[in-house]
Amino acid sequence: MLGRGILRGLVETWRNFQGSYYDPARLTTVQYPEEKLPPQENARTIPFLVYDGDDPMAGLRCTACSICAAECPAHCIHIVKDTAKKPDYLGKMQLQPKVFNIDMAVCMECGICAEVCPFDSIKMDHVFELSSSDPDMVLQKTDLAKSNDYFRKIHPTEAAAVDAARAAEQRKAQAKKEAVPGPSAV
Amino acid sequence: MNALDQIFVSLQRALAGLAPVPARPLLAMILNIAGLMAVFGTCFALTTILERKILGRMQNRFGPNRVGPCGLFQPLADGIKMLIKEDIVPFSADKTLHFLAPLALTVPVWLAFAVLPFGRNMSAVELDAGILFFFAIGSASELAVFMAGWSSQNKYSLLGAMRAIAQMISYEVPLVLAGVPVLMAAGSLSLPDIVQAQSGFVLGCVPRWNVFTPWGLAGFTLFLIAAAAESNRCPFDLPEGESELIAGYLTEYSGFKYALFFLGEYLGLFAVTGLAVTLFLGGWQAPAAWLDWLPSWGWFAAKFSALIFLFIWVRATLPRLRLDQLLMFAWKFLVPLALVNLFVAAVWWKWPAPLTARWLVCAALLAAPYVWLGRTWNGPTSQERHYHYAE
Amino acid sequence: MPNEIAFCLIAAPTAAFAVAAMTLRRLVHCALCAAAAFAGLAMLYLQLDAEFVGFAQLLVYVGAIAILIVFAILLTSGDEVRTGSSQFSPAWLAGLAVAVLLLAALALALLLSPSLHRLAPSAAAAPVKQIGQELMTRYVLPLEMIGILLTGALLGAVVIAMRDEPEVKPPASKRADPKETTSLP
Amino acid sequence: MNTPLSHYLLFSALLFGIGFAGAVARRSAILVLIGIELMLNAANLNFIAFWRYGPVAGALTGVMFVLFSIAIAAAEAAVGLALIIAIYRLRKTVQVDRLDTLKG
Repeated sequence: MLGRGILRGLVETWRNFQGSYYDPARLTTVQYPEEKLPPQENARTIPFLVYDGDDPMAGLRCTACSICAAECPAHCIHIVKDTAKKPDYLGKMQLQPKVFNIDMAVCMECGICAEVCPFDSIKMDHVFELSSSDPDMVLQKTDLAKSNDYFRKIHPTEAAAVDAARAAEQRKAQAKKEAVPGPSAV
Repeated sequence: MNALDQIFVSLQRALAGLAPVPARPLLAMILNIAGLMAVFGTCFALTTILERKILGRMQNRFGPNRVGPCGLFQPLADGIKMLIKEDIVPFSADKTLHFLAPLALTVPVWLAFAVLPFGRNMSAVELDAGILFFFAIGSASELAVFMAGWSSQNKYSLLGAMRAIAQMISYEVPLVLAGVPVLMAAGSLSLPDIVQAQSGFVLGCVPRWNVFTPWGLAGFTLFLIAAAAESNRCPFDLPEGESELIAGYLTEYSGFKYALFFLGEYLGLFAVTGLAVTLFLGGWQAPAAWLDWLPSWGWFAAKFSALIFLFIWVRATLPRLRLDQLLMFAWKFLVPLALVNLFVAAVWWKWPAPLTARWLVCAALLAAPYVWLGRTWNGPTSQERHYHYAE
Repeated sequence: MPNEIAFCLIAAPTAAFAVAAMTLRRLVHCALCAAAAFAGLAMLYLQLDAEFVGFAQLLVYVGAIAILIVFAILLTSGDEVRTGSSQFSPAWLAGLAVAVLLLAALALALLLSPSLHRLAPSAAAAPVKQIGQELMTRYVLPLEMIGILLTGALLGAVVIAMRDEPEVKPPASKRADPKETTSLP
Repeated sequence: MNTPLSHYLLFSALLFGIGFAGAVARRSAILVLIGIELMLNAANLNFIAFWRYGPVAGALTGVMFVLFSIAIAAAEAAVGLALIIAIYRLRKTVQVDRLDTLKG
């Protein structure tokens, strides 16, 4: 009969109305600035640079290989290589970036940089409250550097995998070094 | 009881008595007008916030709760915002008509409140042809809508205005026809008389309100549906269907003129709701004899608020209709049913049978066309669609 | 005296609106001015204690006829102002002269007639109840005729304004035989 | 009511003249129709004025006449505008002086 669907709809909205006062399932709004949903592990916002140890600049994993800058579809990453080298976690001497800038006004948070990075150096962050009155939204190397602990905290699964892989490589390199004591070690 | 019941009447008399004798009628009128504007202005502000809160609750969210305690100062903030917004008039607009349209919409709507009886002895003007006045005043808003749509020189505005006018004209017919049985029953066009005709009780407990008769119930339902369409309420708010027409005839309005349209729309809803209360729900009468100690205006306010809540509830529930569905619904469903209802009302009053027999026969006389029309009227969508390539 | 002031206050704008309705260039403006003039007349009826007629005038003229006129203007694109062509008919001067003559004759007759300067009886009212009773007793035949006339006019207007192109019929066979539709590619 | 009857009748005559002039002098058929409506209204005003100033207050003839006249005006407007729309469809114009097919 005509009107039955309307009545059923009215009943449903009525249930919503009175349920919203006691049933949390019928009042699903999160009042943002005061309440925040816990971020999903796989969420990604802007990129950041991972460093090991305590000193952000010394422990930076980035080797200034510029793969990310080349792959970035928006061309928002600007890297200048430093002439000085420093040993990486395997003891190999690697380049390091003198300048590592990301223009956040251009970055579209696609995460391609994080995927192509062979050194697990660039990862995607969880922060999203980025609004600022500064019209120039270029983030410097110092702004981008965040510790491995932070990485572990926001992406526990991925960080564990990365740490395990790096530890395995380190062990392998260690074993190689011990097995073949080269002249360089002397 | 009597003092509380007549508190506004005696207050008005006392205040008007302060003036010198020749100025008294004028002052009394001004007091009436000021009272009406104050009450329904506040009512408008309250309804906007409550509507948004109730809609929110019905859609699993909070609604506005930021400004003031529980967001109660939201209408104030909205008003300030509307007032200080820039008033933009399109370059090619017809400036005079563009300016006059919001006024032409809002002023007649205020006039409509003059004849409504809000309580015992509480109507600003007691007109012999009160309900005719109400509908005559209401018909002025159509021209205002046309002025708004045409003067904006914008195709969305014009289309929205044409839709609004087609809708208002179509739904005015069932609106008036649904009210006619009440006039037949009361034998008067004067609204206080209609309320008086609904006093007393049947079988000792059921109030003699029109809504408690078969034709009254049907008329009430038809009246509410037509009233929702008349005041552009959801699900009949397609003159300003933002998904297709931006904002209909309001597209080129901003700032305070837009607020005036908004006010006019809500006041129209209030007026027609007040009329529904008067015609079908016994006006200011208490639902039971032992509840008579509550003031009459309190009962009116309670019934009025309940109907407003119903409108909000329906708005939260139903999606917007399509234009052809809307007009079909008016002409092919509401108008025939309203005519049948007229006949049923005549049967109810002229058939000297016992109450139960009359009830059953009248209800059957109404239910049969309802079911039949509901079966045959599947709307214009009854033609099944065939997809040749995308099966 | 206040009565006369009220009459002037209503009559002057009504006449002005009527003149505007007949002279303005854009048809929509004319229609709106005509609506205002009709509303002014309704006020005059109210001032003459004919409540019911006044509201009926408002309901029918402002609510229905003005809207009809506006619709007709928009449907016929009669509102397009053509440059270079006058809004007035070629013999407008003659028409105006005839109108003025007519007005002069009427006014002369009215002003010269002594019996028309009388004042109104103090009380007169057309109560709705009495109007209703008269409509149902003495004027029942005209009422029926009006009903028939209105129905006839309604049907006639629809028939006249209806498009007479044949309706495009939906392919009936496809609806009747669902197999045929499914056999289509 | 201390306005003399002649005021109303004069005003009505003025309105009639305006409507007549418009109906005769304008080219648009719609305006001709508006002019006719104005003339009709002028006549209605006469009826109401005569009823109000008439000797028999109880006789509602004037009021009744106006009510019927309003109803007929509604019918007239509907049919007239339908005719105008039909003519527009046929001739693509509503200017009365252009509808001259029968002119030799």
